[in-house]
Amino acid sequence: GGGSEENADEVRIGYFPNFTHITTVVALENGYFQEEFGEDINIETSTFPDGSAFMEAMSTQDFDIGTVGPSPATTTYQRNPEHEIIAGAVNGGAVLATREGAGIESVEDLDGMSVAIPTIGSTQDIMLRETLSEVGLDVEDSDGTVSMLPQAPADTSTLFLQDDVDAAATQEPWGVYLENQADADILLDEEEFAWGTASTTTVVTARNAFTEGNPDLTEDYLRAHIRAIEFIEENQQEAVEIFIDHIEDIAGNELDYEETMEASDRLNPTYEINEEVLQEMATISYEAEYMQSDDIEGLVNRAFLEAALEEE
Amino acid sequence: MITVLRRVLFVIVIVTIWEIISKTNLFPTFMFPPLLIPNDPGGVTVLGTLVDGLITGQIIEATSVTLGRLLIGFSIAVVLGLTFGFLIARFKWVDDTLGFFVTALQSIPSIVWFPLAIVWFGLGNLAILFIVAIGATWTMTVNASTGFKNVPSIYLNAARTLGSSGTHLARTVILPASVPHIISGLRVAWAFAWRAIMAGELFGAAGGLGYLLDMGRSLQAMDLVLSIMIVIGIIGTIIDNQVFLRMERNVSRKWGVGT
Amino acid sequence: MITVLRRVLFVIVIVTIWEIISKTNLFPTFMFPPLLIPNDPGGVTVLGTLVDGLITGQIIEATSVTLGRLLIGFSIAVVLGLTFGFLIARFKWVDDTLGFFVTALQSIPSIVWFPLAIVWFGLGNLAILFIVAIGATWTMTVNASTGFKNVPSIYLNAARTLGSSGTHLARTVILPASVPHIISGLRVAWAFAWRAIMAGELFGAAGGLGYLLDMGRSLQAMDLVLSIMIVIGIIGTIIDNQVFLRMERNVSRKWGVGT
Amino acid sequence: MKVNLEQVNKTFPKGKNNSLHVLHDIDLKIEAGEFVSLLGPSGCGKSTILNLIAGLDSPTSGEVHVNDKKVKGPGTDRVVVFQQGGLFPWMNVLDNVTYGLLLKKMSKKEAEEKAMEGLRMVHLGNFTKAYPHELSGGMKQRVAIARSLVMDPDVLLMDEPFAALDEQTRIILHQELQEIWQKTGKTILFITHNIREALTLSERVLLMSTRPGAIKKTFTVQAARPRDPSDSVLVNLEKRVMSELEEEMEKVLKEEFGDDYRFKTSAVRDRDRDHMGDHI
Amino acid sequence: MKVNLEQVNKTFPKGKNNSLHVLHDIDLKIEAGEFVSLLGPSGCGKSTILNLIAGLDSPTSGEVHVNDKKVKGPGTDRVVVFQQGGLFPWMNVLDNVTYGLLLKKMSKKEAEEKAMEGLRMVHLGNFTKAYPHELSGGMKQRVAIARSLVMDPDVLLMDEPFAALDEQTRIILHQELQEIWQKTGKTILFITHNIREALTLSERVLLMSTRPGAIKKTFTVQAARPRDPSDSVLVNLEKRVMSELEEEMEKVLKEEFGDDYRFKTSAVRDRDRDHMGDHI
Ligand SMILES: Nc1ncnc2c1ncn2[C@@H]1O[C@H](COP(=O)(O)OP(=O)(O)OP(=O)(O)O)[C@@H](O)[C@H]1O
Ligand SMILES: Nc1ncnc2c1ncn2[C@@H]1O[C@H](COP(=O)(O)OP(=O)(O)OP(=O)(O)O)[C@@H](O)[C@H]1O
Ligand SMILES: [Mg+2]
Ligand SMILES: [Mg+2]
Repeated sequence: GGGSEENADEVRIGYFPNFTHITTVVALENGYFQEEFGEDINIETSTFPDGSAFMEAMSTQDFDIGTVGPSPATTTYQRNPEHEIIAGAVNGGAVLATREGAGIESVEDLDGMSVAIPTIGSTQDIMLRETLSEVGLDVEDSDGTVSMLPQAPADTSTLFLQDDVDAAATQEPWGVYLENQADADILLDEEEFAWGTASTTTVVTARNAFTEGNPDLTEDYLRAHIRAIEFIEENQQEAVEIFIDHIEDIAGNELDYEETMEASDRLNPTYEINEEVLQEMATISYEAEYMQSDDIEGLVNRAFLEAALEEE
Repeated sequence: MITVLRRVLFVIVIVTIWEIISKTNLFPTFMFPPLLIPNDPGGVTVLGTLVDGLITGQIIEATSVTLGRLLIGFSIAVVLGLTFGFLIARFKWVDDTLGFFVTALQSIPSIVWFPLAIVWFGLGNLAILFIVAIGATWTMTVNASTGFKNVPSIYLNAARTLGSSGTHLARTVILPASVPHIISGLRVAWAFAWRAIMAGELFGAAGGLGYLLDMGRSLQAMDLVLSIMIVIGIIGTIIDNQVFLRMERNVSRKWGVGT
Repeated sequence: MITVLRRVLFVIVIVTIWEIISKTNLFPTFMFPPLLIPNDPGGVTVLGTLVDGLITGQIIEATSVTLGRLLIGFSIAVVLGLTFGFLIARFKWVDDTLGFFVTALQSIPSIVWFPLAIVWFGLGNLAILFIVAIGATWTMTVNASTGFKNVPSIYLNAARTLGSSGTHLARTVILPASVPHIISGLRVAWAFAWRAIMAGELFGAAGGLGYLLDMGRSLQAMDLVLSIMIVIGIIGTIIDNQVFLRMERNVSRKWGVGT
Repeated sequence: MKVNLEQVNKTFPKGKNNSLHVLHDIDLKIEAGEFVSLLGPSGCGKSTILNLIAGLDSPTSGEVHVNDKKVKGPGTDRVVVFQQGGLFPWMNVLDNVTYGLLLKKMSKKEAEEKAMEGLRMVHLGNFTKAYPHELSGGMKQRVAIARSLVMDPDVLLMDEPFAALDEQTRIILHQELQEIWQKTGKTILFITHNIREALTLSERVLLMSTRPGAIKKTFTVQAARPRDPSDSVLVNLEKRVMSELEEEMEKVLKEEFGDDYRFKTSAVRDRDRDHMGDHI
Repeated sequence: MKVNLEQVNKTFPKGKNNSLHVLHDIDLKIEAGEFVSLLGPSGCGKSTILNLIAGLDSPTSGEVHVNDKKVKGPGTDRVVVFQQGGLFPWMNVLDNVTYGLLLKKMSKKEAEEKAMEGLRMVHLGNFTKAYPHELSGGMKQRVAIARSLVMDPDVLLMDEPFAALDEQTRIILHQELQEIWQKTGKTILFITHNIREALTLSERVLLMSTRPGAIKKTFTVQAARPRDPSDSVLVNLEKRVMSELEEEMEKVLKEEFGDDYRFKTSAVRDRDRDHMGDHI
C-alpha cells in the first residue's frame, strides 16, 4: 500500500464483478479514469465478492476508492469512521428471487422460509428487512421467522438447485442468472423490492485519508464516473458488451449477452445520493443491532461531487 | 496463593496494555476495540458487547447450537472410530485396506471436505455435522486401533490362563486395557472436532458461534469478534482441561503409567 | 506382498464403486464426478482435471504457495513455541502467568483469529501466516514446556555430578532430553498448522491449494475439488508419515521408550 | 505325572529367512506336589518352556502333557504368576481375584468368599477394595499369587515372580510361598535367575544351558524346611550350581562382548578353580 | 577422612503442613580407600544420604564434609553411579564417557584416550560407537562405571547400581567391581538392599534402621578377596546382618499391612528363633 496519502502517484480502485458496478467497469475500460487522472498516475484495481470484504480491505488501506453498496459503508462507519460516500452510482438492480417449487406467491409467504443474502449487513440484507417489515415479518436474528443465509452470490444458484434456500435477495446480474439457470421466479423486481427504483444499490466510497490528501484526484475520479454514467445511458448495448468482455478478462467465463442485457434493464445509473434512503437504511441497521445508533452524520460528503459537476 | 495473585496481575497487565493500545491513536479503534472503557467512535466495548449478547440470549443460543452440533458430530466420530479401530485391530485384511486408507484420510483437514459436503448434504446442519464427524473420526480410528493392538500381552496371557476368551476377553480385558489410548484419542479427536466446527460454522453460516464470528467480521465489529473469541476460549479451555485432560490424568495415574 | 495386493484391490474396489455411483443416475453427475471414465455431459473426470492441473502447472504452483506459507508459519510457531516453552519451564512466574494464558489460547481454534487477522494484517499472505503460526504455536509451547519440565532428574543429576551446569547443562542435557516431547509437539503442531492453512486459504482467497478448492466450489467443479483433495491427501500423508511419524518412531526407539 | 515334556523343540522365526532354535530336545517331568525350579541365564528359554506348559504357545515338535492330557491351549488347571503380576489395573484387588472364579460359573458370593480366603492367605484381607496402583510391588505379587491359588490349579507356574522386588520383600515372600506350598500341596514350576532363590524354595533345581536351551543338570535339594541360607547343604549345593552356571554365563558373555572379554572369563575361571575343591 | 557426616538430619516437606523426618542424627565416616556399603530396607533414607554427599541435596541440619571441605553442591570429586545408569541416550558410549572429561577442559584427544582406557577396564573397548539402547543392562552399568571412574573422583558413590540386573550379570559385575577397586584404590560408598552384595563387596557394612533413618549397626567384613559366598566368615556374618535387618523389615511390614500382618511377623520371628543360636 502506501504512497497515496498525499499527492499520490497511484490510485487504487475497488469494485465487484457485478453489473451494479458497471459505472466503474466502463470508466476503467473506456480509459476515463486514466484520462482524468493524467498519464503520471498509475491505476490499480481489485475486485471483491461482497461488501464485507470490500470494507475490510478499505479499512486496512488496501485501496483508496471504489463502488460498494451503501449498507456496508454505513454499518462499518460507526466503528471506523475513516471513509465517506462521495457520490451515487447505481439505483435499482436488486431483486428478490424465489425458488420454483418453494410455493412463494407473496412476501407474506416468506414466513418460515430461508432467504440468501450476499453477506451480513449488505445492502440486500437491509432491503430484505425493509421489505419484510412492510408485511410484519422479520428475520430470525431479530426474533423473526425468516432465516437469512449469507452466501456468496456465485453460490446462490447451486443452493436453489439443491433446494437449500427458498429465496434470494440479490443484485444483477445474479437475478437474471437465477431466473435462467435455476428457474427462479422474480417475486419482487427492481421496482418493487424495498424502495424500488429509489433504492440506492451502489455508491462511490473513498477513504478520508485519500480524499483529504488528494482532492484533485478525487474530483478527477468523479468526473470519470459521471462520464461513464452518461456513456451507459446513451450506449446501453455497448456498455453491456464492455461489461461482458471485462468479466471474461478477470474471471475467464463469458456471460450471456441476452441475459446481461436483461439485467441492465433493471438498473439505473446515477451520481445522485439519496440521503433519505441512506438514513432509512441506517435506521434499519440500527434496529438489526448492526449499529450502535442510526446517526450517520459525516458519512455523506457532497463537496467533491458538486465540485466535479461544476466543472462539467 | 502467589500463583493466583500473579495470574490476576497478569490479566490486569494484559487488559491495561490492550486498553492503552486501543486509546492511543496508533491504530484505528476498530482494530483494537476497548475492553472496558469505551472510546470515542462507536462507544462500544468488548465487555459491553459480551454482557449484551449474554443478556439478549444471542450468545447463549449460539453456544447451545454449536455445542449441540459438536456433541452429535463427535459422538458419531467416536462410535465410528471405535468400530473401525476394532475391525482394524481384529482383522489383518481390514488393517491392510481400511487401515491404510484411514492414514491417508487422516491427513486431509476436515474443512477441505466442505465443498463436497455442501454438494452432498446441502448447506446447513448436515454439512457441518459431516465436517465435524470426519474431522474426528480418523484420529479416533487410529488411536483406537493402536490401543486395541497394543494391549500388553501380559494382560491377555493372564486372562487366558484364568479361562477367559472370545467376547469375554474383549469385554473384560481388551477394551479396558485400551482405555488410556482411547482417552488420548478422544482428546485429540475433540481438538480436531472443535477446530472443524468453528471453520465449518464460519463458512456454513447457519447459526452457532462461528456464525456470530462471521457476522462480527462482516460488520467490522471487532468487539463482537473478541467477545465471541472469549466465549470460545472459555468453553474450549473448560472442555479440554476439565473433561479430557482430567480423564487422561486420572487414567494414567490409575494405570500406573507416568504422566 | 499380500498386503500390497490387498491395498491395490481395495483402491480398485473404491474407485469402481465411485465410478458406478457416478454413472447411475442416482445422483446428478456434479455430486459424484467420475474418477476415470467421463460421463456424457461435460466429459470431465477427476483424473483428467488432476493431470491437466499438473501439466498447466496450476496445481504445482498452488502447492508451492501453500507449502511456502506453511513452512514460514510453522517455523515461526516452532521458534516461538520453543522460546515460550523454555521460559515457562525455567521461570515459575512465567509459568503462572503466560503458562496459564497459553492453556486458554490453545483451546481457541486458530481460524477463529481470522476476522482479527484480516483487520490487523489485511486480507492476504500475512493474515494466513498469522493463522498458521497461531494454530501451531500454543501446542508447541505446551509440549516444549512439558518436555523441558520433565527432563528425567537422573540425567540432570548425572550431568551435575559430572560438572555440568547453566547453559552447558541446558544445551547438552535439557534440550536433547526433551527431544521426544518436542517431536511429538512438532507432530501435533504440524497437524494443527496443516488444518489452519487449509481453512485460512479457503477463506483468505490469495492463492494456494485452499484457494483452488474455493474456486472449485464456486464453479461447482467437483472434479477440481476432488483432484485438489487428492493432492492434499498425498502431501499430508507424506509429511505426516514420512517426516513426523518417522522422527517420532526413531527417537522413541533410540531413547528406549516403547512406541 | 503332573507335567511331562517329551523331546520338545521350539524354533522362533527370525527375520525373513532365519530361525532361532530356542529349545532343543527338552525332557522334563514334574511329579504331583513337587516344587521344581528352572534356573538359567537370561534368554536360555525358561519362559518359553513355561509358556508351552501354560498352553500360551505350542512346541515346534515334541509333546507337552499335563495330567496325562496333551496341552492344547490355556486352561485353568495351569495358572501362571508373571514377573509383573499381570494384575488388571482397572479392577480392584477383589475383582482381580474373583475374575477367574466367576468364569468358572461360580456364584458371585461364593467367588468372593473364596477370594477372601485366598487374600487372607497372603495377608491382604484388608486390601480388597484397593486398586493395584495403590499397592507396593510385594503386595501386587501377593495378589497375583492369591488370584492363581483360588483357581485351585493342578499346576502353578511362576515366571520370575519376585525378580522385580527388593531383597527384603523377596525374603519375606520366599517364606510365605514355602508355607503356602506346604499347606496346599500344589505342584509348582518356579522360574528364576537366582540360585539362592531356587535352592531356598524347591525340591529340585533344573539348570538350563543356553543357545539352544536344554536341561543341563538336575540338582535335588535335601534340606530341612523352613530353609536357612546358612545351612551347609545349601551352601555347598550353591557352589556346585554356581560352577555349572558359570560355564553358561561365559558362553553368554562371549556372545555379548566378543573376543574383548577373554581376559574376564579367565578371571571368572580363576575364582572357579580356587574353590573348586570345596564341592567335589 | 574422606567423607564425614556429623549429626545430619533431613526433613522433607509432606503435603501442606506436614513433614517427613527421613534422616535422624546420622554420623558417618569413610576413610580414604575404604569400600563401605549402606544396607537397609526400602525407604529408610539410603539414597538421601548419598544425595547429601553428592551435593544434590542439602541437609536440614548437621554438616557434610568430603576431603575436609564442606559440601556445597555437586562436584567432580564425588561422582555417582545410579541404578539406571543415567547414561545419556542421545550420545554414544564414547561421548557419554568423555562428557565429564571435556568439562574439565581436557583436550578432545586426551579425553578420548582416557575414556578408552576406562572402557577397556570394563571390557567395552569395542563398543565406543554404540548407543545406550543397543546395550544390555549389564553393559550400560559398565559404561556408567567407566564414566565415573575416568573422572578420577575422590569418592565414588553407587546407588544400587546392580539392582536392576539379573543375578548372573550381577555376579560378574561384583567380580569386576572388586578388581577395579583393588586396582584404583578408590573410596567407594555402595548402596544396596542385598546383604550378600554388601558382604561380597565391602570392607564395612552400615545397617540402617527406618523411620527415621539412622545407622543402626556397623559390621566389619574380614574375609579374603576375591570373596566367595560360601566362605564361613561371610555365611555367619550374613546371618547376623539378617537377624538385625528382620527387625526393620517387621517395622516396615507392620506399617504396610497394619494388624493384619501379626501372624506373619511371628512366623518370621519363629525362623529367627530357630536358628538364633548359630551366630550368637
Ligand atoms: N515370540 C518370540 N519370537 C521370537 N523370539 C522369541 C520369542 N519369545 C522368545 N524369543 C527368544 O527366545 C529366546 C528365549 O526366550 P525366553 O523368554 O524363553 O528366555 P528366558 O530364559 O525366559 O529369559 P529371561 O531370563 O530373560 O526371561 C530369547 O533369545 C528370545 O529372544
Ligand atoms: N524429594 C523428596 N521429597 C519428599 N520425600 C522424599 C524425597 N526424597 C525421598 N523422600 C522420602 O524419603 C524417604 C527415604 O527416601 P530414600 O530415597 O532415601 O530411600 P531409600 O532408602 O533410598 O529407598 P530405596 O531403597 O527404595 O531406594 C522415603 O520415604 C521417600 O518417600
Ligand atoms: Mg523369561
Ligand atoms: Mg534409593
